Amino acid sequence: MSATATEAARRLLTKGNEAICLGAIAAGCRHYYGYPITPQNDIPEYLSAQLPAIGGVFLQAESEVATINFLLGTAASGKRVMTSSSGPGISLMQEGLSYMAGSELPAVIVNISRSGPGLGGIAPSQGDYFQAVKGGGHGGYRLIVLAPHSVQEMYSLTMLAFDLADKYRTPVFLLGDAIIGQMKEPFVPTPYVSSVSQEKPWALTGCKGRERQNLKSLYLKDNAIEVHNWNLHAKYDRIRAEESRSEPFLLDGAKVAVIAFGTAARVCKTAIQWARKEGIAAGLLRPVTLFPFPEREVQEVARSSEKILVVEMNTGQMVEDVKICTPFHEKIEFYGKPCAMPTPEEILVRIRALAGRSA
Amino acid sequence: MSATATEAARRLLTKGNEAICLGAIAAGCRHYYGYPITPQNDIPEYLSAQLPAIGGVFLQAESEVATINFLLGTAASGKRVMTSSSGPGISLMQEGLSYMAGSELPAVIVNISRSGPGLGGIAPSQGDYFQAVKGGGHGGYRLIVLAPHSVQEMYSLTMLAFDLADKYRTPVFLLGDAIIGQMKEPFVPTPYVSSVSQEKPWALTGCKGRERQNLKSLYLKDNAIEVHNWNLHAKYDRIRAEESRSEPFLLDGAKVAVIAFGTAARVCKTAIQWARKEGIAAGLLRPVTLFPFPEREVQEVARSSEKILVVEMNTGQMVEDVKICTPFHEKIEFYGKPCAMPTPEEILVRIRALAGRSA
Amino acid sequence: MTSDIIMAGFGGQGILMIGNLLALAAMEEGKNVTYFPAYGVEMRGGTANCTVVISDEEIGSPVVGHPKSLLIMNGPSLERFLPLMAPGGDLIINSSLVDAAQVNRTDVRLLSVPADEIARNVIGSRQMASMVALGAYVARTAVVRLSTLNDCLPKVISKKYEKFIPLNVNALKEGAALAGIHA
Amino acid sequence: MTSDIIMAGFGGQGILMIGNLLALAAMEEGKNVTYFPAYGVEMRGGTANCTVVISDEEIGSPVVGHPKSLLIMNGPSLERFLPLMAPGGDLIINSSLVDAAQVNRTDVRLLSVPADEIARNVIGSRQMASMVALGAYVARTAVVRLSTLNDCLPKVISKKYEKFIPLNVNALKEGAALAGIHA
Amino acid sequence: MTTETKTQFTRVVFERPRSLVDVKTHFCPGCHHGTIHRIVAECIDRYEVRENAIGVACVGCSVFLYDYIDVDVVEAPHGRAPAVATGVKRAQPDKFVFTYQGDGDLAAIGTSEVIHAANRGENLTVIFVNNTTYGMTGGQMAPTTMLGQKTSTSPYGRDFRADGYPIRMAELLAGLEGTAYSARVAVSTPAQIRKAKEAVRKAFEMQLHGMGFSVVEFLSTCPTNWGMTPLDAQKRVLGEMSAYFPLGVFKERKQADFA
Amino acid sequence: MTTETKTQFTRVVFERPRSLVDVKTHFCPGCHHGTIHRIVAECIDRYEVRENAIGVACVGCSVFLYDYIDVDVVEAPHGRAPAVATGVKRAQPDKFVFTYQGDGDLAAIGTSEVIHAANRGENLTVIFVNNTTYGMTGGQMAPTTMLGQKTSTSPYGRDFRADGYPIRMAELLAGLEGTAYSARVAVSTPAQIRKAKEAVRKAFEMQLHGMGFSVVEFLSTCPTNWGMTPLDAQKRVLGEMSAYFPLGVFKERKQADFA
Amino acid sequence: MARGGAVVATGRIEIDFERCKACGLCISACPKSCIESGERFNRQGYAAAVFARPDDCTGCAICGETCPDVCIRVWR
Amino acid sequence: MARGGAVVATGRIEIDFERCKACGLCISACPKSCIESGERFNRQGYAAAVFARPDDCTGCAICGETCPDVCIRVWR
Ligand SMILES: Cc1ncc(C[n+]2csc(CCOP(=O)(O)OP(=O)(O)O)c2C)c(N)n1
Ligand SMILES: Cc1ncc(C[n+]2csc(CCOP(=O)(O)OP(=O)(O)O)c2C)c(N)n1
Ligand code: SF4
Ligand code: SF4
Ligand code: SF4
Ligand code: SF4
Ligand code: SF4
Ligand code: SF4
Ligand SMILES: [Mg+2]
Ligand SMILES: [Mg+2]
Repeated sequence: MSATATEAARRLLTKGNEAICLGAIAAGCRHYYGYPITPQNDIPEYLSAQLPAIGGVFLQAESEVATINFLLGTAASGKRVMTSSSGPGISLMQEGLSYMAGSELPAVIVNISRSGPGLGGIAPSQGDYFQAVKGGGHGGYRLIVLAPHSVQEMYSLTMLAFDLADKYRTPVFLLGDAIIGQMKEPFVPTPYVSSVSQEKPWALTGCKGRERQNLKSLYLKDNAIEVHNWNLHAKYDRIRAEESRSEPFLLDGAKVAVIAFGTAARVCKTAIQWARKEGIAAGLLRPVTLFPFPEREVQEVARSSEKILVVEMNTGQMVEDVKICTPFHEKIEFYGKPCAMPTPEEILVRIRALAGRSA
Repeated sequence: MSATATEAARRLLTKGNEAICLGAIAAGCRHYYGYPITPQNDIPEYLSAQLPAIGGVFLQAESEVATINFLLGTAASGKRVMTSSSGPGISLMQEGLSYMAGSELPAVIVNISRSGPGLGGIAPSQGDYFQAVKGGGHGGYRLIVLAPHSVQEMYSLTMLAFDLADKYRTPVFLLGDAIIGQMKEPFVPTPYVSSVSQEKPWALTGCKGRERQNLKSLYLKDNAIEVHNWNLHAKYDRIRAEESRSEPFLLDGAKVAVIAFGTAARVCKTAIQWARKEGIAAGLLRPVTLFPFPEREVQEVARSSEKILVVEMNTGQMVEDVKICTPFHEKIEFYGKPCAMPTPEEILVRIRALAGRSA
Repeated sequence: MTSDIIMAGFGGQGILMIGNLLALAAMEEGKNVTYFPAYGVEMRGGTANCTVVISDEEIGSPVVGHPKSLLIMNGPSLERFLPLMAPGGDLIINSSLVDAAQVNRTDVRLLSVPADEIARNVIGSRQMASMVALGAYVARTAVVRLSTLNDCLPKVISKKYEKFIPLNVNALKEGAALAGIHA
Repeated sequence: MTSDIIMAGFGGQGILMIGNLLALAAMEEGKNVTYFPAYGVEMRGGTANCTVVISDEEIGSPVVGHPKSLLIMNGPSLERFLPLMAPGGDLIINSSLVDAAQVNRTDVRLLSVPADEIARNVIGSRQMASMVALGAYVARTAVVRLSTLNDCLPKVISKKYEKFIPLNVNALKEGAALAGIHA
Repeated sequence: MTTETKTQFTRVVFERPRSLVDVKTHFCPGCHHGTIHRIVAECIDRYEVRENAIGVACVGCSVFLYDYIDVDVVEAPHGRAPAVATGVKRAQPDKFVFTYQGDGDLAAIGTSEVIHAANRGENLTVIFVNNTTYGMTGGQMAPTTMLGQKTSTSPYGRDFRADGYPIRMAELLAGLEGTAYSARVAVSTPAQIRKAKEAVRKAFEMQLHGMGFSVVEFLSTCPTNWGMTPLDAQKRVLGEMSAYFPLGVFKERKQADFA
Repeated sequence: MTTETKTQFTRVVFERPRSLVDVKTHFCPGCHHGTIHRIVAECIDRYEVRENAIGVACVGCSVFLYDYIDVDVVEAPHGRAPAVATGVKRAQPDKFVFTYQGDGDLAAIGTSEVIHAANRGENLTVIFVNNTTYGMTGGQMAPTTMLGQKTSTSPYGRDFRADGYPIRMAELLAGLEGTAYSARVAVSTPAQIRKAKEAVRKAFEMQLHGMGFSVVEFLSTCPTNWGMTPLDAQKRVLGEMSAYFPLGVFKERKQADFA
Repeated sequence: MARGGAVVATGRIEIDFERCKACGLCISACPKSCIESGERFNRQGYAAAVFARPDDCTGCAICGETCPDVCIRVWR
Repeated sequence: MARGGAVVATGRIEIDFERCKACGLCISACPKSCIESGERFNRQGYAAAVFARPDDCTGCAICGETCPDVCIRVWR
């Protein structure tokens, strides 16, 4: 949609990584900790300049292990806090994330993902889907995972991430990639409106006027840990029921339904527009929340369409969640492009094939 | 099966954790690094006494982060090497594991898992299934995951783990739990027979008489990292095709098929024996390899049986892989007992219900 | 036939040692057996317990929710495990430290053994109390032969303490005697 | 209508700056636009490049495999990007550093701009070379209005260097002139 | 006569401090963790920071800090207490923040976190309990284990050729600019207990005056894993341990750098 | 005349060492990484360990060690080179093992690994390049960044109140028992380059004689991220950097403990 | 009816029977040897220490300071 | 035909034109100021340094030792 004049006036040409910073500040986040890693350095660099100016705290940690534990301490203090990193750094945070999930501490963790495994490369990738969505740490916890696909969403989903973190007392992942992090495009800095209470009676602020309290993940007595696990599970079910989000794009009457998230979804939109021009009934379902996965929407799309094309910038991860949602496995095709951005042309070729057109 | 007299003579009453040590030594592993954590301390304690005596190296690291990188260095040297840990320690190894997967370095990592998330507790658990099977680190690699369910298998699967690690140049996980690690039962120390070559021309031993070589996971030029990811993917497909293992137990004509691994499967066997005595056609499929997941066997069971009961000592993880294998989602029921061992009674109740018997 | 037992007491009373011995004996007699000790922080605060399951069939769970038998060497352990015990089971208590009056169940077969006294006064070493209790349990249930236990002693007692084997044999015998059967 | 361009040269030639300026102008004219800079180690070794996509529709990929246009400020960049260029596109080269003879394709519309010379001799600052080239590109393709570029200059030039804005305006004008059109 | 004495002496001269919760601890008989907990509680009372304090528990035998010390407590992953404490202090600079860590926790897995907290001069206090072993997990070798000491993972005794040397953390941390106070104490004699209290008081005062990072290393016992009676364990502290780990104050900042 | 001179002088008195691969590096103009690579290569040649050596590359601007030094090289995760090197050395005690690490790599994320490798007295050599910033990632603040230094994450200059103090690793490591040799050098003048070579030779000899852990800290330049000309960058090393990070030998073991 | 002991005693202690872990540290710490290891086992299974010679107690509180389990209260 | 310069020169260097990154360190290091920054750009885009005054070269190799990119070879 080409922008209206009035909107145009308010648009800013902004880098995805910077939009995250603006969203965090708008949402009241005043504490950021991090450790440098490409391709997300714009975030600490921007916040190291901005936060002190507004009475916030920017602190560079000695490592990502320290970073996630700084977050744990600040979250336990009842303050909104964020970090950002990429591949290797996120892996180093897994123990801390598991502790935060177990201690039910809210925080926002941004992964501007790059190529792996290992040092891999700085090329964009969606190879960290499993790690983010299935929980890379021990103990089978789940994190809410949001997948922005535009600079606008880098801003708005960051604000949402803080609300969901507080609402469910859980760490929330923002899963972007090098493309969406590094690119600039116009976006509108909409005001932050929140329905979520930021009251945190559980926060540790000293026991003046009340009994002492603690925040922990250790449950040794009897079957306390079993109970705790079921409580967490119930919370995850609540999240599944209430927080799943997705964007349908030209889905009405689509015979070929593409399912893709984040940057990959951008490219798919172009390919689908081209396909429609060729008279192919193609559409896109874009999961905005990866956990909770938009199960109902995927089920419906799987039922109503003839073919499903799952497109990911990896060798096949979200496609498993699609199969978990629906028994129509035979409809599902996968197109993967690990560590690189697929072109609309490549995707159009697959769409044509699934639509029974010769390429 | 009650043991024969001759076999009885050779049986040893041994702790699961110690059987792992015996398997490793039998397989020629002479390097062990680790950091203490309950419930696997018997392993470093046993090996710190035994390895030096046979010219091996036992070294306690300052952390699990250091541990996994000691492994990386020794694996790069072409030597068989092992570590063991649990929950939090395994989480700290995720970055290193991702590097080893990316650098294609063989090693054996034992997770005698405990309860999570976070510090959780030392009660037995299967809550680390996702972490082990989907890859807790970044970059979407896969590790071979073996799940022993007896002291005998703690021994034999450890030997297999070293062979698979070398055969596919990949880290291999042995996923046990506190029960199987701490219990003693009779086992027979069968001799180590291997078909796998231990020739490692890729090992770094100094470049005397050849060009220098390196071991790395960084691929920056052009689309080298994309190619590398597809190569890894092809390897994982080979592993899927050639290495999936499972144990069928009373499956013939089973109307109710239970799917469970490790310790949970032991209990299920008892429950199934009781069910059979009650005339219920129940059986068990026990995945021995969690990755590769025994897809064909699960598909067949899902097809041939009327009901599937997935039993796990968590709130539901492997059940997702079952759904990925088969479209018969409506047949699938889940019974979870996080951080505790289900009793045969509990499972029998579910089997009866699925068999249409009133409890 | 499957039998199981939970043994519990203070650390230092030799609970894990007698559990191990029982499991070994069962193995020697060609049975399937599992031995599961309490581990980790559970050991802190000076209590110890273990579970032994003996069967002719493949053994599923090495842990039992409702043990058929209990061997209880101290007061706290009685409180913790008695409520779990299956009806009709055998309950052996060390009456030197456990007040039989506290056994508030009538659906179990109680055997009171003044293990500490016997150990101190008859065997000559308080360390032998748990062996006395094991002797009584085995004699009462015949789950393994007393002679097999004797044969297995060298496997659980380190060379260093070899000289105490006769004491252990004695302790088992005295315990068995108390169960009204003579090995 | 969608247009895209890859701009490339040495670091320090102001490649990212002119890309940014073009993107801003496009936004000001109400178009959809994406700007994607090379980042990370790619920047090491002193080369820089960026991609700008301008369209009336929602823009999918901010990265293009086969650019419709190229703005090339140095030799190595020509070698790297020319082969990728889409047939029929506009190729602007800085002929001061790039040998036009090396343009081995006949299916593109070449515009040679002696950007360094003009910058040095006409504008009076070698820094202005990339502005000259941008002026030429915009005049050639009319993707945005030259006046919009001028209006946007203050947004990309920090207060500190405000005084150089006239120089930039000049550079854009001279570049445009070379494209045979007068702003 | 009991009644007699009861009435005779009525002034309490020693009892449990207010901030020490009145419950049975899980510590083994004779374990100095109990004594050190008490000393910390006494200092919390003395400076009346109980309602203003946030403690950070480590993973080790002292993991139950929140059950024993009557203040708000957050649990840190093994070794990360100084990082968690940094997160707390940066969010609440006006609160009194301390960690309580074992030697495996601080000198092994937590090396980096404590060194950088000290180097940053984080204004918090670290109570460091060195018992030359991993107590909670069953007495494995620690970086602080003495040469020749047999542990469950150094069955032949620690050999510097294979395992290196016992690390002296109080001295190492004293060498960092950001450290305001670093001392090593013990609690094996009444006199040592008095000195230990002084050290903890100094450390608390450093934080209360915004001087920066303060740490007190306690030489402690682990009778259970040392395989010693509590009394012999104390003798070991007074003997070989103090010989290698000298007691004393290694750094004491007189005034804040920015004063 | 060219021909004349050509024939006139025929004895090569300076050229690329054998172990330095003859390729263009990715280093920025004037970056001392190039000089330090050359010095390491020269010492490898001098002790003829090329065919017997295993290098451990870190993550930083020197990540491509395997492209530049003609020996077997294994890549370590960021900061973990000393741990990886430990794994190599324990598996192949007869090989010559060295790491090459930046200051972000060694003094920040890798603090624990280098300290414990040193404390264990691992018989390996660490080449440590301190350019007071994270070069590869674009010049962020490092633990070694000077007070007041402006970096991309300390835009107002490093302030010890918030970020603490530049950490002196050579001195810190010298304080550990297991360290056989620790020195700090620079390569901003011909004289310094000579001294630097001596230090690396000493470090290599320590390993060759089984004396334990050896480390040489180089004060290096990052003209790109310092926003300076290569010449000014060298001046900074000679000036404020050397003032805070004194050059010299901080520890030199004369004979192996177990000799 | 004052006894010899009662006269010299200048202090008094009380040992929490159930809390005591019989570590024995107070016993060896007391300069007046007022404390002895007991016979009776508490519910934790320890033979708690006993205040055996109250008449010699000076109320110096060394025992209290020494007890890791803070089982001892001291009066003067 | 010996020139004044040729006589005093006791050494000679060669600068690898394509490798040079024009950092200028050799230029300021040379005690005889034999090296100058050049005009021509190499394929990396740098105006490589040039051996401008060979006649003054002593072959001291300071330039070679100084060059981070090891572009200089020195003869005597
Ligand atoms: C990441 C991780 N690794 C290992 C452990 C297991 N663990 C629990 S406590 C502990 C060490 C305890 O020793 P110390 O810190 O000296 O405390 P102490 O018990 O001796 O007081 C270890 C290794 C863990 N909980 N987390
Ligand atoms: C776990 C992890 N965190 C962060 C990074 C990103 N990273 C790459 S190099 C580097 C630091 C480089 O600085 P330094 O070690 O000083 O080397 P230099 O480039 O300055 O020579 C960082 C933070 C990474 N690769 N891995
Ligand atoms: S194990 Fe050691 S440190 Fe832990 S409580 Fe017991 S004695 Fe104290
Ligand atoms: S960024 Fe700095 S350290 Fe890295 S190569 Fe360039 S100058 Fe050297
Ligand atoms: S107060 Fe002093 S004299 Fe009295 S019992 Fe205690 S230590 Fe002994
Ligand atoms: S010191 Fe305390 S615990 Fe120990 S014996 Fe005395 S009273 Fe009992
Ligand atoms: S060798 Fe010496 S004199 Fe000759 S150019 Fe090099 S530095 Fe100058
Ligand atoms: S030092 Fe080397 S790179 Fe630098 S200008 Fe001289 S020759 Fe060129
Ligand atoms: Mg300890
Ligand atoms: Mg650096």
